[in-house]
Amino acid sequence: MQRIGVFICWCGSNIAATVDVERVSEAIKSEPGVVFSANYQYMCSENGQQLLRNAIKEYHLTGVVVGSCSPRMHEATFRKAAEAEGLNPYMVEIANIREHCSWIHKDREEATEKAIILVRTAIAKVKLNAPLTAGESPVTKRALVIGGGIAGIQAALDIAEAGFEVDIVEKNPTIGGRMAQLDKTFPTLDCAACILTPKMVDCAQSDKIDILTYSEVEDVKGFVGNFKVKIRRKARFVDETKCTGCKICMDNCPSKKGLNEFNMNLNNRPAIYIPFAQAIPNVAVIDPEQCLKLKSGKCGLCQKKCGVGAIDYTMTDKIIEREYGAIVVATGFRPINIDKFNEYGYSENKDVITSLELERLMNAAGPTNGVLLRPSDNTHPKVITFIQCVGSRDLTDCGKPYCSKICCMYTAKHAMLIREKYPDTEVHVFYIDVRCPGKNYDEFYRRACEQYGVDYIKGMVGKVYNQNGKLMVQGSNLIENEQVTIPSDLVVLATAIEPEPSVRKIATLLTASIDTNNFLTEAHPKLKPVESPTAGVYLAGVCQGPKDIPETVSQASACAAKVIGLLVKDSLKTNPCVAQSDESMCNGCSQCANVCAYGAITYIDKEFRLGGGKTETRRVAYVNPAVCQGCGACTVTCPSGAMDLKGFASKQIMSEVEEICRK
Amino acid sequence: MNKVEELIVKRARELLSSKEVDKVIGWKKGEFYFDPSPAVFTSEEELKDFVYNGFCGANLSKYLVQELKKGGKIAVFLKPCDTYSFNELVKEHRVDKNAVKVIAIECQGKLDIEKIKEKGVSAVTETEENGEEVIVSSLYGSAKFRKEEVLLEKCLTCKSKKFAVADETIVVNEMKETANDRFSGVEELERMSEEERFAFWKGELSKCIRCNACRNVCPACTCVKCVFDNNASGMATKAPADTFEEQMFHIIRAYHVAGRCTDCGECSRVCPQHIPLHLLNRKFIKDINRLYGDFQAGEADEGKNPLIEYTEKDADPTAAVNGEVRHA
Amino acid sequence: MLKIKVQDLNKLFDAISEKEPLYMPLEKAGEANYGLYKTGEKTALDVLKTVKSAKDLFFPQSETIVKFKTEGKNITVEDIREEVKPFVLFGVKACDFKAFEVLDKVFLADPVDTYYQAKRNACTVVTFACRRPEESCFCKVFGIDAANPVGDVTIWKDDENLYWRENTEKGSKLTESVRYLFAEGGEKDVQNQQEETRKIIEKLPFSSLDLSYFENTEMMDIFNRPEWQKLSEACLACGTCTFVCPTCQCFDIREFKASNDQIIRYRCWDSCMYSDFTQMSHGNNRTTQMQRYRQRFMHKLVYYPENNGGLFSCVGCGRCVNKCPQKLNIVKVVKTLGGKKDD
Amino acid sequence: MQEVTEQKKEYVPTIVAFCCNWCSYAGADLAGSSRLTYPANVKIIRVPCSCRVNPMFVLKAFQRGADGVILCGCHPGDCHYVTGNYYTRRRMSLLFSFLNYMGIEKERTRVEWVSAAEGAKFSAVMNDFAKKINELGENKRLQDLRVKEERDE
Repeated sequence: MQRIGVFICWCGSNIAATVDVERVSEAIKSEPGVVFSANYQYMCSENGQQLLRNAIKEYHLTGVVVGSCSPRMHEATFRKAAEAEGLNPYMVEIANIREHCSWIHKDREEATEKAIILVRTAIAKVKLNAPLTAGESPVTKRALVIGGGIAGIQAALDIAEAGFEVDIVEKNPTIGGRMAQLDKTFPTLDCAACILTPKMVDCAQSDKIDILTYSEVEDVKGFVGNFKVKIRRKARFVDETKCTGCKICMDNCPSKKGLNEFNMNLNNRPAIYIPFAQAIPNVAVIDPEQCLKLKSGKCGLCQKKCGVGAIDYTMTDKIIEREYGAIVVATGFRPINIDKFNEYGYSENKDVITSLELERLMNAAGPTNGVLLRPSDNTHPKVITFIQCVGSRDLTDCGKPYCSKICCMYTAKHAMLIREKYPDTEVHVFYIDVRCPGKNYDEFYRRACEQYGVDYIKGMVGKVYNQNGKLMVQGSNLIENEQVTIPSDLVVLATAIEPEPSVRKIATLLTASIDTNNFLTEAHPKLKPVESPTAGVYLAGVCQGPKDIPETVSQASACAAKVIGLLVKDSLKTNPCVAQSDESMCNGCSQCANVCAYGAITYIDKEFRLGGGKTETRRVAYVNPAVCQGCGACTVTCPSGAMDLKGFASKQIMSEVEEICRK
Repeated sequence: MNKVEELIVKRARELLSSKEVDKVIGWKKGEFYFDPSPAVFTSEEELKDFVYNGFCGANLSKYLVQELKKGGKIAVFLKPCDTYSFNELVKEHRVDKNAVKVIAIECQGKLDIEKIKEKGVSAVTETEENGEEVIVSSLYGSAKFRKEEVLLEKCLTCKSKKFAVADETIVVNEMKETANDRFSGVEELERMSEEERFAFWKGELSKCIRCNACRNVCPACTCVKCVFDNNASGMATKAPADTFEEQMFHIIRAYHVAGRCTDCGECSRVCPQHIPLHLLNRKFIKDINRLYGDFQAGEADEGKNPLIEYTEKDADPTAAVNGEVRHA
Repeated sequence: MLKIKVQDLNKLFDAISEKEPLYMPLEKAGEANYGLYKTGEKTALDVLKTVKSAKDLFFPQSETIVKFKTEGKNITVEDIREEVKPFVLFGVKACDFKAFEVLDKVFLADPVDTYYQAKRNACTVVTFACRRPEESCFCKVFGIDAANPVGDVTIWKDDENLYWRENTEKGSKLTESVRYLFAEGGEKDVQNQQEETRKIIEKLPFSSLDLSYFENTEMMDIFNRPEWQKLSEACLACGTCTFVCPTCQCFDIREFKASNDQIIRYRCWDSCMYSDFTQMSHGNNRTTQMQRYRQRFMHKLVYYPENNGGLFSCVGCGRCVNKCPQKLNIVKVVKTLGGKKDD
Repeated sequence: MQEVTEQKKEYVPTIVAFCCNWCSYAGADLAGSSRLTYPANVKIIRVPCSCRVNPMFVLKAFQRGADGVILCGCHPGDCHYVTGNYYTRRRMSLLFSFLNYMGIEKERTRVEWVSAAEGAKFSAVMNDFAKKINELGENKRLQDLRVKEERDE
């Protein structure tokens, strides 16, 4: 006979104000199987947990139901408390009478009735609970970092620092990411390259870090502690181990009309190239779409000129397979496509540029060697107008509903730098709001306004059009309540950022969830901001949400801490709520394996006794409990009901249904 | 003896005498002309009772499951529609195709003795098929029917005369595909109002005696233990104690074979109360075709059925139920 | 003897059903089965064989026997038996009527099954003589005269009239209540019909079925006959034969949780063809379909007669002959085993 | 007329909502913490994924007297278990279409995708569903009369 204890939490007044907790615990007392029923102000408090523990001891409880807040909040708390008293933690069920009851219903009578039903439902379930024990699985002591931007670099360095091996997989020919493209960084105005490139070099020099550039994750199998990852090493056509980065090939390449992606396509590069001077690895790569030899078989100049024989036109993509215990996703971002924003005339006017393009135009290593010249005629712009929130906080189909977070600050930075370098330049900024929370951020913005005389205009821009060679920026000034038109030489759009699109594929491979804006979802928005819901997968940088460099670096280091915490363990406890096949009923039809997203189900031939001394060998399903994630897809596919899910067994759910429908 | 039967028996004899197979699954003559039963033949002597006539409607594929367990190589005679069931059984690892020789045989549609009896002809002694006509001889003389009048439901709306699998074939006369639309019955119901449909099914299902013939004859129902027999399933029922149980049994039965049902029509053939069970299975088939593209279970002996498959662009349930969407 | 024009039959049914519930063959969704007659209902008196037999009326497919109610932690047993009001069962064929005798020996033997008994006692049975038996019929083999069944009232029907003969006190009471609808006469017509029917019966292919093997052979010899294996190999293990059979009387007792504090214990037909039929806590003593198949026919032809003075528990209605999905049936068993008697 | 409305008021339909742990259950939690109300006759059963919901659970609910059954899962493409809700989508499309074919009112069954961030949507969906079920009233076509009898006693 089951001995169930029921504990109703007041949650201060959160529950007790709407639900008559006394009545609930009184009503529950007469339920068959219930031997103890009480209510308490805060069940999650030390005293509340002690109440629970005492009752387990005193009443020899075999099952516990706590009527409280969502199980997503405190299920683990109460399970732990029960475990401490020797009760199997999976004999504890939560009735959610706060989020699903007291907080949404106003009528006390109605809410109390519902609370009673919800608690009874949990009792019905717990009666069918079985004690579950977690299994163990070993941990591969190596981490994978996907993305070689500042987030990936920082995470890799921190993990390596702790003594674990780590691989960085970067799809571009060099690590460095977006930060490498930046000129200066806010709010200190130090040069991005100066602070980034030493970290890149550290990566290259670390004996724990293996940098796999020009590579992409192709397939991920396995689970926390035991990932098996296939990585595609794209054909570079240059032997990484031989190339010295001397650039002779680049000088000799006849096909020089390639768009220079690193410079935001503002100038050209040869078909064989090194993206930028400080690239890591400092190794050339051939663009197969552009290379004459690869396209037509005629040329081969670079091979002839290469002193070390690094060029190999026959190179093909290679797939390598490695094992990891943890994965950090740091796939970064890109500016959104703004072709659709006709009002700003980006595609018609060369002198309407994005902020990232401006970064390149101001960078000493950029297309103009750091001299600010406008693209149309290479002259100094005298009037520059910045437009904020282009595509951010935009509810139309063209833009993004979220705030890109970094634009206010980088625009202030741009404005300040221009005013500093070219004091004769007039700088206007159209903004909706200026958002500068952060250490020294608001001060930075105020300096732009007050010290550097940047003209901030609160209002939106309706139109940018070309009139006699001038870009007319027509907008509203909400403070003066007037329409203004500013004839400008250069217009800079603070373009929204979005997750690098390749993240979708990676999310699918990792079974990590993604939100409607393609940002990866963290396991908990507040309490687990760097974990993905998939165990062993962590998130760093903009792939999880818009953020600036300091935040990205913090998150990357947090990821590293999590990864290190995981990799120091020799084995992991596995989730015991996994599928299990009742072999006596299994037909071996293979339908379950077909729907398993984790490849957790295999088949074995098993001998069964039929009675009368006869036996029969049947093919039956076997679920690997370390691989199974417990979704239950297989349980519904199984026609005979042989497949069931521990912790969410069919009988338990049906029992819940029965109880809920009890009127 | 008809020509096809002659060839079949001859082939069975060869296979058994040459020991190429250990047993042959076919049909054995009954008390009358019209009641042959499925049977396993292990000797040439037994073959004297072998029969293949217009009343051999039974789908023999499912017998392979039990017979293969006993060991040995088996030759089985399968009509076109039965070959699809065979493939599904192979796909679900219920049958090892290497242990089976599939001899695909001609079928011009099988006859329904009850329909013939309803026409007032009893004591049938022989039937002869002549194109679109069937001549039924009985102790009381002979009668001529249009084939359509006396065919089994499943043959009236035969899905295909193609063999989905065949190690050998025995076909003497050309098999013509039927022009009848097998989904017209479903469509007719779909056109009704919810109330009318409910009344229709209530009338039909209230006849159910839960004899389980539909389930037990179904080649897709090969569970070691059916949920309805499993007291631990929470769904076990033995007799329709309530109209809900009739509904539930038939909903779950049809759902469990959805995507796997080849539309062999055996369920409707064997129902002692003549419940049009094929209309349940065909609704699933029709919806699957509409929502996920044409799919014929059993066309191949590998691949995924539509319920263990998906595309990112599948219709949402509300739109699917409202009939607003169609597979592109 | 009384008679009534066939066109006035609905008046008769209305008259009976006005006084007492009337159960008779009705056509629903194309099939004839016994059901409660209501005015305007489509009757199916002329159908030779209803799909289910008439046993449903005394031994329904599913029947609540007791209820349990829990209150808090207490449980009470609720006896739901009520007095069964008199009712009329109309149109029962000779074979089905004979089947009542088979069932009575099971259900009315000590300890009496009160659920069955109550319904049996409350019922006035109107039997209906067969006019055109068909090839699957073999009631003659069991000594049944299809042309002259008994019951409380016997009726015959031809194209013009329905003829009515009361046999018992219950029958007289029923006759009295509807007497005004009838005219006298018809003896001759009935006699002619009976003669003709009997002639047809003589000619039926199964009428000469020989059961002597089962009467004269040692039980274990029959049990051990190797033919059982072949006989049963096409059996699907469905329950069609048992559920259409007028004499099969096995049931299972199950429980249904109607609400959290209410449990219904009911019985429902069970079939010895089902794999869980003899499931016990230690396991199952019949593990193959051959064993289950053998059980059914051993019971009909050997065990039951052994316990009941030689009365076979088959009445030759031929429903299983018609309804078995794979055309297995008792006739094939009798012929296969009885045809080759062991020396 | 008065009588009819009064009768309707008396009958409180039972609505069972199966919510996946990762999105919809969390969405319901968010609705709660945002104090977005919906009728109390909507009661939630937590399942790890919408793909855990067996058609038998849906039928069980109707048997026990549910008047409406709704399944909520992550948006297609966002399933915590990658593909779970894709299977749900097919299964329930076919099942619900089939139930409707059997004459069960199509409004009694529904699938909605509610993310963890969509507390407002959860509340809106439940309000709407409860309203529709209220309009339909008691489910008379797919229920076990034995259960009903005991309940009505």
